[in-house]
Amino acid sequence: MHKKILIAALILGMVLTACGPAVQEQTTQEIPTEQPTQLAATESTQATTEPTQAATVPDTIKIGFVAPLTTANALMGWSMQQGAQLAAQEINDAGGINGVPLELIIEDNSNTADVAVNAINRVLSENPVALILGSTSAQTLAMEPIILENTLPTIIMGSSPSLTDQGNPWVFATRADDGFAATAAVKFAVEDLGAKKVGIFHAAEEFGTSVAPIIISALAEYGLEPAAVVSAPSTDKDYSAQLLELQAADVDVILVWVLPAPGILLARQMKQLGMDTPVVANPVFGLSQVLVLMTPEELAGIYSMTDCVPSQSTDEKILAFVQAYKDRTGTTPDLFGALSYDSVKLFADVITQVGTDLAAIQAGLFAVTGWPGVCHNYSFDAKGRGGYDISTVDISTGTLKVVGTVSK
Amino acid sequence: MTFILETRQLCKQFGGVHALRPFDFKISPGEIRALIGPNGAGKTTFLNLLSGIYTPTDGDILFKGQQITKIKPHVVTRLGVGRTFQTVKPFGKLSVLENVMLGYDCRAEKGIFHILIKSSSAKQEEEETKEKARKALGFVGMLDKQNMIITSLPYGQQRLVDLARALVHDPDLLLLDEPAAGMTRQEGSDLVACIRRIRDLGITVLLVEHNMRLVMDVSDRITVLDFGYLIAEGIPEEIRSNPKVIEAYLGKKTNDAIN
Amino acid sequence: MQQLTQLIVNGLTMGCIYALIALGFVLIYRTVGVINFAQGELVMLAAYFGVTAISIGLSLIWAYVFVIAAMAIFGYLFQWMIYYPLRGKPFITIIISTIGVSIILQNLARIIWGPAPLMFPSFFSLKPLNIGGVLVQPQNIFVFVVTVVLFSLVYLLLSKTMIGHKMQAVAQDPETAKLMGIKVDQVVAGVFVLNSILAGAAGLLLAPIFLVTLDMGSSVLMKSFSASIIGGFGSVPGAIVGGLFLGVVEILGARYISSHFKDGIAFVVLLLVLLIIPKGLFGERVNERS
Amino acid sequence: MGRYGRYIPWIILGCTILLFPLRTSNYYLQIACLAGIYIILIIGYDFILGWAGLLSLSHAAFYGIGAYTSALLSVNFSIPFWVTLPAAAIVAGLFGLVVGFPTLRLRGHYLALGTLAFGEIVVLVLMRWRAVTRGVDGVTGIVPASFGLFVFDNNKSYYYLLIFFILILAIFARRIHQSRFGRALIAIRTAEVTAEVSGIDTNRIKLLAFILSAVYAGIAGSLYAYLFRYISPETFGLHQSITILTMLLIGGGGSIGGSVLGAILLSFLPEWLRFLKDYYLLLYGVGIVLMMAFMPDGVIGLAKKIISKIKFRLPLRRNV
Repeated sequence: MHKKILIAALILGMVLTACGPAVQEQTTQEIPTEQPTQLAATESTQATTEPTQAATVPDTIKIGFVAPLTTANALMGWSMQQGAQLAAQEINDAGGINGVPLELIIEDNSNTADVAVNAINRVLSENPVALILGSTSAQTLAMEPIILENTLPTIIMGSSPSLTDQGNPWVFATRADDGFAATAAVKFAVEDLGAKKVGIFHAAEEFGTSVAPIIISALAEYGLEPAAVVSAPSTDKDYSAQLLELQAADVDVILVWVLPAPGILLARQMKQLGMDTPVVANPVFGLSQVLVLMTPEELAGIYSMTDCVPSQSTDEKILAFVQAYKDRTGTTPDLFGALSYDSVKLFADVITQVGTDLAAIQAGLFAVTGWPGVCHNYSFDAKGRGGYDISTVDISTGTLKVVGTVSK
Repeated sequence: MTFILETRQLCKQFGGVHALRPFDFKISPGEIRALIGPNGAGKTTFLNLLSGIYTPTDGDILFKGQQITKIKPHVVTRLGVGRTFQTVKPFGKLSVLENVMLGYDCRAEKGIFHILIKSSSAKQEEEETKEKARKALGFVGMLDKQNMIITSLPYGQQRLVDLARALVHDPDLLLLDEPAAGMTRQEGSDLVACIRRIRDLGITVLLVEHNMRLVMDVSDRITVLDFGYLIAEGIPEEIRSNPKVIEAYLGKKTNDAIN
Repeated sequence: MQQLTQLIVNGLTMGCIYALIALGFVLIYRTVGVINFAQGELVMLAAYFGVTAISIGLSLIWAYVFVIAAMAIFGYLFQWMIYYPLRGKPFITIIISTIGVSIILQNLARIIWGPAPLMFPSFFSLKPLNIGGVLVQPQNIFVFVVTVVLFSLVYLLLSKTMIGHKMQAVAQDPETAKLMGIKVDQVVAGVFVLNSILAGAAGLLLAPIFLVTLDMGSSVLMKSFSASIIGGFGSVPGAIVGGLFLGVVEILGARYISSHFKDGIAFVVLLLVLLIIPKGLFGERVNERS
Repeated sequence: MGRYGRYIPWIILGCTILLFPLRTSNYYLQIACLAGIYIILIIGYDFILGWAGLLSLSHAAFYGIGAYTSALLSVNFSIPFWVTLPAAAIVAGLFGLVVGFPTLRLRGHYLALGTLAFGEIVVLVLMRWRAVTRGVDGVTGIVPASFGLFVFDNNKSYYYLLIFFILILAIFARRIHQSRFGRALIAIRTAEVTAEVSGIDTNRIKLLAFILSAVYAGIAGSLYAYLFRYISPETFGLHQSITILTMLLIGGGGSIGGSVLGAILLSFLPEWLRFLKDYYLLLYGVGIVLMMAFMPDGVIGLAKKIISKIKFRLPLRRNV
């Protein structure tokens, strides 16, 4: 028996020593870049008001990027990665940030909270000065304590209100929260489409479920109650039970909060069941990968609430971005590509002005007013939310036609 | 209570197959009884019914005057029935001693919390179990092998360990399913001595066996089954000369000849 | 009433899909006593093969042929590289290996074809047929017909042909089968190829309905498991009955109880069946091997 | 080797483990902490899989039940760590009893799928029963574990806390393995009928193994909740049960050493592979397949084989 344990001990020792060199590698790599950040960290705790440039100029300025690059939300993560890399490339082509090249530290979160925490720690071991998260709310919430502990200015692309309600001053969101989007959707449904009996169809996962009560309270503002609320897990493929329930409730508009593939199937199955009720959805139908898969019949009567439609812009700068993104990826940029692009550019701008001090970057972000990005004009409120524009797009023609915009 | 074990109209069917026809069986305390019969006669079925592995289709089993007809095997064991198997399945990961200790574990009372905190009473109990197991191993003459891994022993010795396991919890009735199978001649005659010593401890023995020399040698009485029917019962001399028995064996041309 | 009929029709379609996926691992289970956790990924892989076939310019018919051929080869490779080295090992070791394969295939597909959903055409138009007020997709009828045909063929193969008897023998006891002169390895390889082809058929049939996505197989895998257990594990008729039963129960439950618990319905039914009639509706049980 | 020679590897190992946090980054420390939690989970799972030989796929559900018990008690009622931890163990154990009692009648694949169904139902309840579990949003604001005045609010201190729990639970597990319960479990796995006829109440022992594994999972869940201080239902789904199963099989079932190695190896492996970027999960899958092909008895099994090959005397004797 003792031998057995001895063997186990030896192997354990081997395993631990196997990670030993990796650790060493880590520390030797860290040494040159460690000093400035540590300096910055101590300064930030003292809450210095005057931003000081770090004593030594680092080789690169590192921005962490954690997104679901594999598993269920890989499509979203892919767009985000493309947008961020495009921005970084443009910045470096133009000579970097004050002459220092920008480096993105990209890690996958496998769409689970445990891996997300590993990913952020992995990123942190490279000493980044800022972080961009393209994760779902559950993963972001799991990472928030670490962000707070490391006082790392972080831009998230999540729209769940809980993300910015944690009282974490280091988290900035580039999108309006779901409350804002839901209110805009309800407003459009009731005021423009004349809805009287509203049905709600949401994804059974966190992002859909948390929106349902917000929509219901927004409806209450108009003295309405939802005629039916149904949900479906994103792994589900057949929605006829839900749709027939909505049909039985005789709804005149359906508010939809789902992921891309379910969105397409939903639109298709509605038509297959002979339902032509108008749909007002979350940004899902603003994604180019979704539109190309839908037939004209399926597109009819569908509206999507989206943060921005870069391809429909008349602004030259935005069109240039659309072109560059197309050249890079072969697809039109969607909301997530644009937000991610903006996040990198925004960090770069702020760092150019205030340097790499973490507290200074935080202050810099709070000071941003009307910063023009390709998706929004950003100004962050006390909670760290920015980018309060929501456009309603009509996709009936297969392109995104903006039919209304709500701003704050 | 004149009989330690009694069955009344005990029968077992598998689907439509009668493995055991209604069977009345009685065995007195202190007896060594052999149950013989050609392959498929229903002997092992009968043992399985007695030890609770099978539930009878009909009939009763009384052990020391108590109904044990639909009782689970481990309860039957605890009531005082020991059992060995035709093919030994030793617990390969365990040592010889532990294999035997297992048979006495049903007598242990200290629960899991005692074990977690290694209480002195739990330790004492474990010691007692070990002592019992060593005694049983000594009884079958295997004490010197106690720390071996059981699968490293020859087959005959594994059977002896199995016997010790069946004996360790002090049963009143011991069921032996072909105890001599796979044993050498020497081991077989040792076994006969061993079975007699078991009886001398006051344990009733019921054995199913193909080795006729051993059966004739050791048993007080013999019961013969064929196709689920009882065909004869009596002392070895009677059975040896019973024409029905001879026919059952020789007529079937089985390998087991009566000598 | 009309809605009820509509629900049942749609439930039956989903049921066919559960049954189709269940059929493959019922076969594998019968022959080698292992649950194949990569079954969903086989279905997905077939659909992506189909997309590739269309994109290189094959017509739909030839795309079908291409996919079935590719899946047959893949099934053989799967058996040769994954199952064969592990044969005779405890079933749980092989299960872990199939889990590994499912991770590999998921990520391989993501790297090759990207994370975006893709389209695979159908022989039929998307226009539903109106049959007495109930709307039915031509593709769904096609799925139903093919499912019934495949089930009948597999049933006949298993129960009426020599190959089927050999498979039965291998399933019951591979050692004895070997002694009887059956080339066990060949039979096993054949079963894997057949399984792979069935998964391929499922993938081709589902792709036009479900879109081609990375999770198209795995997302219904657990339901298919449940379906096969409900029907009676290891039984071919059980798989289709279990699948159809589950499809209908699930859709009715989602409609008349609550859609918020739709995913749980399958598992509640599964637990109830296991606890009340553990042998399933078609109590044909293959001996457990461990 | 001298009289104390055999302790040398132990001392080296102990020092490595104890000094590990001082030499490493927070990144590795976090993985080590998570690996520690997996060690507890897998030692517990080993009771049911490695020892009793039963394939259960609901282990993640008990893990989740433990995590939620602790988290909700902490957040709703401000109950301290040293109360919520045993509470988690007890609640998970009770669920183990309630689930194990009916499902353990099932065998083989049937048991696997029955427990799988239970696990999926638990996750669904965690997601949908908003009023109690806070639904899909998860539970935030779990206060750090503390003992007396000492607060375990960073990975370094938590690492040592975990080592403490791992040691205690591993010792408990070892005592059970070497007791009559361990014997009974081995007996049930090798020959159930013989075990029964030897007087072992197999149903009771199996249930006990199931409850024990649930209790270990409950404790692991509680420790998880205090490590992350945020929990959400998705963590406790089927994929987690499968991860646990894989870890045990890769490490090698039936031994504490195997549990420990499996947990550590599979916690670190995907992270080590991160440098492969897009390909890392692909390679992880390949790794699992290869490990199963070349060491079907797990790392422990392979190690034994190698050692016996180089003419080391295999332990033919088992010290009782």
